[in-house]
Amino acid sequence: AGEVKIALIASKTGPLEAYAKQTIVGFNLGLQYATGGTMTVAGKKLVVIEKDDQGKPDVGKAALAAAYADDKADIAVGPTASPVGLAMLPVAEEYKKILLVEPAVADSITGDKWNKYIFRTGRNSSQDAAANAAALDQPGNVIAVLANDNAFGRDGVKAAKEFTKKAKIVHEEYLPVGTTDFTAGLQRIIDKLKDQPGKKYISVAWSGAPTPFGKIADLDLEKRFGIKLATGGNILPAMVAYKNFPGMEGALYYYFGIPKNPVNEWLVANHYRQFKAPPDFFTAGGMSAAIAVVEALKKTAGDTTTNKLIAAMEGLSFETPKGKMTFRKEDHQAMQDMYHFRIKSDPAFAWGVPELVRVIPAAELQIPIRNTR
Amino acid sequence: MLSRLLSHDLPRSRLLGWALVLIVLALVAAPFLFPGAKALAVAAKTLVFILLVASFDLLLGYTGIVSFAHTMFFGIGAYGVAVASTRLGPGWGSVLLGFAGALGISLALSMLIGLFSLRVKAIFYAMITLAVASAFMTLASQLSDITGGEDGLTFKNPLWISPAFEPFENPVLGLAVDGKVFAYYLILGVVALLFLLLLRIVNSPFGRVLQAIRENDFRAEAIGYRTVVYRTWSNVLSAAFATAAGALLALWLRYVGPDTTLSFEIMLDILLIVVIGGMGTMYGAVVGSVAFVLAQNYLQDLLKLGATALDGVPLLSQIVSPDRWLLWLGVLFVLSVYHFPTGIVGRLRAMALRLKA
Amino acid sequence: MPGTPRARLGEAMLETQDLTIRFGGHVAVDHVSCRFEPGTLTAIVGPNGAGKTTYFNLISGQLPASEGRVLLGGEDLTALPAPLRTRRGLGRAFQLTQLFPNLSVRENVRLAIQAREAGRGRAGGIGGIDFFRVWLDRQAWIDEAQAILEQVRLGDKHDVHASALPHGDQRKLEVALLIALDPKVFMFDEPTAGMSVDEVPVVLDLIRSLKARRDVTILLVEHKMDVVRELSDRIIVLHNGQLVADGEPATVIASPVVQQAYLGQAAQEPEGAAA
Amino acid sequence: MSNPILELSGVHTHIGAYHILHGVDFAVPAGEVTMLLGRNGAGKTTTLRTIMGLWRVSQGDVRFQGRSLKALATPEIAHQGIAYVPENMGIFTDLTVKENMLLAARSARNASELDTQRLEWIFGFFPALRKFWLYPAGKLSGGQKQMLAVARAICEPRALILIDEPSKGLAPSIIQNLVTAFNELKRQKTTILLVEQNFMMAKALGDSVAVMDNGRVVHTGAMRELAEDDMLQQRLLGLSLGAHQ
Amino acid sequence: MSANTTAATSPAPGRPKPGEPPAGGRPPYSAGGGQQVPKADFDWKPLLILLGLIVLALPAIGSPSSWLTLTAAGIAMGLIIFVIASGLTLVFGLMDVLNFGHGVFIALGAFVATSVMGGLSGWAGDNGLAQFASVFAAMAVAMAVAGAVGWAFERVIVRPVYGLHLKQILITMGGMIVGEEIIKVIWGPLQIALPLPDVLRGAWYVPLGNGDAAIEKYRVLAAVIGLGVFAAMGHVLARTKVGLLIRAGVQDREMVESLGYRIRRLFVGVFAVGSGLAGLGGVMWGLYQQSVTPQIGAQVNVLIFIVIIIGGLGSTLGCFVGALLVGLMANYTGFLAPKVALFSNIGLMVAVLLWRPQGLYPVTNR
Ligand SMILES: Nc1ncnc2c1ncn2[C@@H]1O[C@H](COP(=O)(O)OP(=O)(O)OP(=O)(O)O)[C@@H](O)[C@H]1O
Ligand SMILES: Nc1ncnc2c1ncn2[C@@H]1O[C@H](COP(=O)(O)OP(=O)(O)OP(=O)(O)O)[C@@H](O)[C@H]1O
Ligand SMILES: [Mg+2]
Ligand SMILES: [Mg+2]
Repeated sequence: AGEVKIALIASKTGPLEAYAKQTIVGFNLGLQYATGGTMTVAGKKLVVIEKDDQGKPDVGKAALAAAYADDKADIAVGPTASPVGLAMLPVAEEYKKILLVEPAVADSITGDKWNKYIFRTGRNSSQDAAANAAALDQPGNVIAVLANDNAFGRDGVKAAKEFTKKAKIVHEEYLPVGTTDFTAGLQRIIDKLKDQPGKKYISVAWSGAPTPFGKIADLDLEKRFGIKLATGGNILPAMVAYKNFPGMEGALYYYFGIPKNPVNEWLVANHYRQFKAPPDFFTAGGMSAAIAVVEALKKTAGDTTTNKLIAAMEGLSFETPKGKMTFRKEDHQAMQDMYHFRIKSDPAFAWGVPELVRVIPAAELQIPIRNTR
Repeated sequence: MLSRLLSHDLPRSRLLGWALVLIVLALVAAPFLFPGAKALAVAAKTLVFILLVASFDLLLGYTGIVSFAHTMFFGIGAYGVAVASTRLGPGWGSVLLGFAGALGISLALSMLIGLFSLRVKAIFYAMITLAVASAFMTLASQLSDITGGEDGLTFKNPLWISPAFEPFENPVLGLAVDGKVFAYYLILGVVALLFLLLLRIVNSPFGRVLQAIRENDFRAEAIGYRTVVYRTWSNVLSAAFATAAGALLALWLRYVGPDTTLSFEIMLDILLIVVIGGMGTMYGAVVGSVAFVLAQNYLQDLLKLGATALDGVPLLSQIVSPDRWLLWLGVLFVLSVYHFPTGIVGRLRAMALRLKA
Repeated sequence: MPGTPRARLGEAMLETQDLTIRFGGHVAVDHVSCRFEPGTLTAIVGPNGAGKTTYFNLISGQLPASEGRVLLGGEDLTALPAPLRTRRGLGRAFQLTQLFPNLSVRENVRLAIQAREAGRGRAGGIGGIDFFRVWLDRQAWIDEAQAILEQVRLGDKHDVHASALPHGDQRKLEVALLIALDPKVFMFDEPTAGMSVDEVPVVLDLIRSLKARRDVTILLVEHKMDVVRELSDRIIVLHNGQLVADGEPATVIASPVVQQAYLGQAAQEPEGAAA
Repeated sequence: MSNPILELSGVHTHIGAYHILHGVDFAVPAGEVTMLLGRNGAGKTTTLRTIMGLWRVSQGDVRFQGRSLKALATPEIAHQGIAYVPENMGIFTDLTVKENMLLAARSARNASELDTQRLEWIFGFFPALRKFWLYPAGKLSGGQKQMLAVARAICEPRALILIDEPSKGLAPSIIQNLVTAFNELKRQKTTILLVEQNFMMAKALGDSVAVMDNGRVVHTGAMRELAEDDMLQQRLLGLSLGAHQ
Repeated sequence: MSANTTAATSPAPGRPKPGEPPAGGRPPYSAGGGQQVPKADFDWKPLLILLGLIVLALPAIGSPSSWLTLTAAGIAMGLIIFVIASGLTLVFGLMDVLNFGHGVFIALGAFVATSVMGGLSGWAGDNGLAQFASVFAAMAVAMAVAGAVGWAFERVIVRPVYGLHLKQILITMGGMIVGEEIIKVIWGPLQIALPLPDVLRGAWYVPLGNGDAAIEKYRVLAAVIGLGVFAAMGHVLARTKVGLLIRAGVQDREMVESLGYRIRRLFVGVFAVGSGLAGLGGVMWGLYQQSVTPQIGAQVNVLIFIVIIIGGLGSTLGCFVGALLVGLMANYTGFLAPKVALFSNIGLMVAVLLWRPQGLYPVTNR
């Protein structure tokens, strides 16, 4: 008997509040699903301690330490933002407890900053980039990438270049986060792309508001120069802008209508019932993390000793709303499917609806292992 | 003796005196009195803020210069230690070298800003520093090879202030003493020393001239003080102390990032603490930092209690939700500016005067 | 005049050469050349807006001259900023009171003393900037400040904030700051304006005692002709920024330009009216 | 004293915690010049400010043309037809001389509606104002500012003008003009309450006088009476003025 | 009088003519008294610099069509920035209040617009005119709401701190935090889309050189509104007494009241207008980005502060020129050297302040 304490740390306040809310909802739904509503594993009660990192690395760090030391959490899950995640990594090592990262995406979390207590259910930047590259990687395609001018953007482009084998990337445009006027950047891209032969794409890997999509739509690039837009998925409110780009292609992590499996069906049904809205990007992530935790505990029969848990989790496969995920032994990154989509404008939805073109199976996305053990 | 130590700048209010004694005792005994990672973190943050705010008060309260670039120097100090520790590996050498480098940069930069822009009108100076600080933040995230960009830098401390250092087999006075406790006391010592030094500076002939400049810079010039020189000195000194505070914060967190040291939010916190505590009194920095850091860290917990009590009440429960803690911090913010026009210290001193009369 | 036997006195000799300032098209001080001898009190009179205050501002460095030079004891001060001119010995009391409002009356004076001592290299620290001593330890300065306050009869108000003083007392404190600076050249700009009749003599006595020292140069702007007549050794008249008359008080006052432009044609001698 | 336009009866004023006026009583007869004299700190300025509603009456009453001003806000008091020249002149330094005058002329909506006749009349006394008409008022000399302050109060006809030490910093010839101006105003049936340190001017202008000390009125009477009585001057003002100025 | 008398400017109607004998019949006491010192000429230099920047950009960019695209975009962006900053300049220039909470009114305006346009989208349907009307309705409602909230803001938050810059900064910042949180309570913390109605989508294409320049429709509308706001503010401030009164009231409130004006009412009115302008700016900014987050206020804060510093803190014309400079500079440098674009605002500010330490059009005495 006894309890298993799980600390769930997210940016409940601050600019990422919306994301954090989804993670938390997803995580709680996930626990319910995985325990069949009992909230117990191997006779142990699961207790979730929610903590707010306010989107600040120092706060997150202190919160994690407090979770391990003061609240005696056995496992911690979170956080929302990559900088916070990176700051947290050494704390897990210090307290010799597991930190399951979800949904912070930075590659280095499971890369050079990794330590053996770190697992991640969320996809990393490379997976995103690789999937997007896979969606566009056809012979004859000419691509200009538009990305944030920061580590996130540059890493993503680097990964995209690695995974682009057949298409040609002719231009990289980096714009600062918080750019409000995309005219100049787009003008540079247009000048580069317009006289190229072949199918022309602007591949956008952009995080943060404002986004360049409205501007791209207003410029009629497709009609004028035959330039198409490609980008990854996002949360639903952000995909409203996609409505202007019927036919746009890209790859995404999760959209509630795409994966066909019982877990997702359960999630969509329950989420609708509770919130009168479909689950979103980070809801699925939160649920996956919860399922991973429960599966690991099942495997150790409720034993929360860190080394046992690590042993149990390495190589662990578990069913999530987006199908089977597997923690890769080497860097503890969950390998997972991604989805190549095409946007359809459907008046029934406020956002552009991504329709599945093909599942990009986890096996296809051979992300290099970047950590050193 | 005590009076000399405090440069004859006594609290001048019995209540304030007791509050200060209490705060000092609590901070000295914090690791033993309030066990737990969070409590210690709060205490350490309070200490760093005391130094940071006191250094800012030298500028704002004593010299009357409104600057929004103070976090810049705070950040430089923190990054100095962090960059050196990541590049050269952990160790005292790196820490000292990093701090020395940061100090150099801070001094040069503050001198430059001072000489360039202290000639403009006060409001312009404030606005310019606002823009400079935001540009510096952009720069820090752009130079990601050195600074780690938005992700920041995580690094290791010299051995005996790193958490892995556990010199005693058994708990001392019920506390498992590790490197973090040593780090805490290191910070406490340095902050105490530098605070007394600041107190000395504001009570020196130099410090009195700063006040004169604050009151009427035109007149100060006319009796023979070169205000640009004094203001620049004030700028440089306060930058130096802020750099030290930054270095201490870095040592405590073993992490730096733009949000932790450079953000405008921290600048606002500093401003608010100065005003709540009482401008132009070093003790205001102490009282204000304690009040503010406590509120910042425990308000959310407090609201949790309120929210459970009000669970179910439609709009109200939304408003007292712990996720809306910023709302309440904002309200406190406004109310304290309202109700403590001269700060807590000013209030207490006025009360003491009235009692005497 | 360096090198003359009257070195100490010569040091206090103030001279302006072609001093001029223009504000846009308006010439407020127009090529004023004048010498002021130590031990004398020169009154500067002229209509409102004649440029008297501006002339002071040019001498003490509050405004930069468009043309011309300011010399003190033969040294050219034109390029120096105001604080350095003050350190060289040009002291100034303002027409519109300039005090440190939220500091105590005594602290106001003490700061002037500190400035003076720093200027003479006697304040310690780096170039007069002293971070490490506690100011309260400088008891001599505090005592001196108190003594000066007694002179202007503000001794019992030493603790009050300057801003809480009534207008007349503020004017006296303004004068006290100048006394504390102990400059070679004293410049008073309407020191008695707005002071009630019973307070005026206090300030006038002070100026008289300065004059009696014989080693300082005193410049006085004043509209009260009885005061001017009584105190001054010499009067210069500014009009539209130009120096239009210079000489013995009696002669200058009697000159038509003063009678017409300054006192007004219809002006009768005030005493005449009172008698 | 047939017809007082302004009456103060037992006025007490507090500034913060300080009790400044301790029951001020006097009346200002219509169409005359009343002098308010007293040493520094006697409470003259405070009295004027209390009439204007800038300090609140804490006890007693102020009546203007029979109406109590006690409950009125400053703008309303001004609308009763009272103009005020404060001790510190109250010049709007950011604005030009013209704009200062325009604000004082409540009925003029813009510069073209200013009363040219009256302006010329004012320029006659204060020629500097014409010269610096488009100059920022903050850059005027001390005396010029004082002229502007007075000019603002007389740029439109008002029933009562409260003036606080207008002569300070003015050259003798301008003081002469000021006296003439006030005399002309008096002829136009404007009542004037004048605080003044310049006894010469007080004598030349005043019809009646009230002397204050320590927040009270200690003497009222005709100006001529005071001007001729050295002993009384000595007692009330601390100095015999006739001999001095 | 010496020979250097200055020529009087031609007298404006109603102004007494120099040299005319005074009506009172008294001779002027000084011969020079009749000569007026002329008013300073209008300062064209900042406008010339603006023009120079536009002209110089052409050879630097090379392609005329790109140049026109960027210039048009830059001008429109500048004018949008002008609208969002204009309320701040107004409030600072007239009332000397540094409103760090200005951003919250911008966010408020944008959120109100999402509700209004969301509500009207069914009604407007495909009808272009109706869509147009819905945009204007959103602007009107946003202005009204922001203005009303501004009214309350002035009463509760700003009134006690007139004249105290530091406290203004703090208290308005506090107000901003509270406002942002309340927005989150009402509209939720999520980003909300604010799509442009179809009529305003897309661009016009102007063939030029070897390409065609794209001029977005929405930006044209925004530019027109920006110019309208500028003209209206210029008119009210220059031609009516309101501007004078408030400037005077900031300096010496007691004196303005003594002259018989109810200054408090005016103050709160100006603040409400300033907030209303921020609300309008918020709608325009939101439509420009096509999405709004509760943080947009905080995000634009530094930008608008830079603009008003460049302009000269409180000068409407300065704010206008400053906003245009910022908009154009951002577009030109973004095209020519994107790295530099990051620092273009601050670079511009430093350059301007080195040239004119008080900004392009200094407001006297500040
Ligand atoms: N704001 C204030 N706070 C406190 N005391 C004040 C204030 N204003 C004036 N007093 C006090 O009130 C008393 C009367 O001042 P008031 O200014 O009315 O005198 P006055 O007769 O006009 O003197 P003066 O001739 O110097 O102008 C003085 O003792 C003064 O110190
Ligand atoms: N900073 C300035 N900018 C523009 N004009 C100025 C400035 N300072 C003074 N003036 C002008 O210069 C002239 C001389 O002013 P100044 O103050 O020297 O006169 P003053 O002789 O002291 O007169 P008063 O007796 O009235 O004090 C005035 O016309 C004034 O308007
Ligand atoms: Mg003068
Ligand atoms: Mg008075």
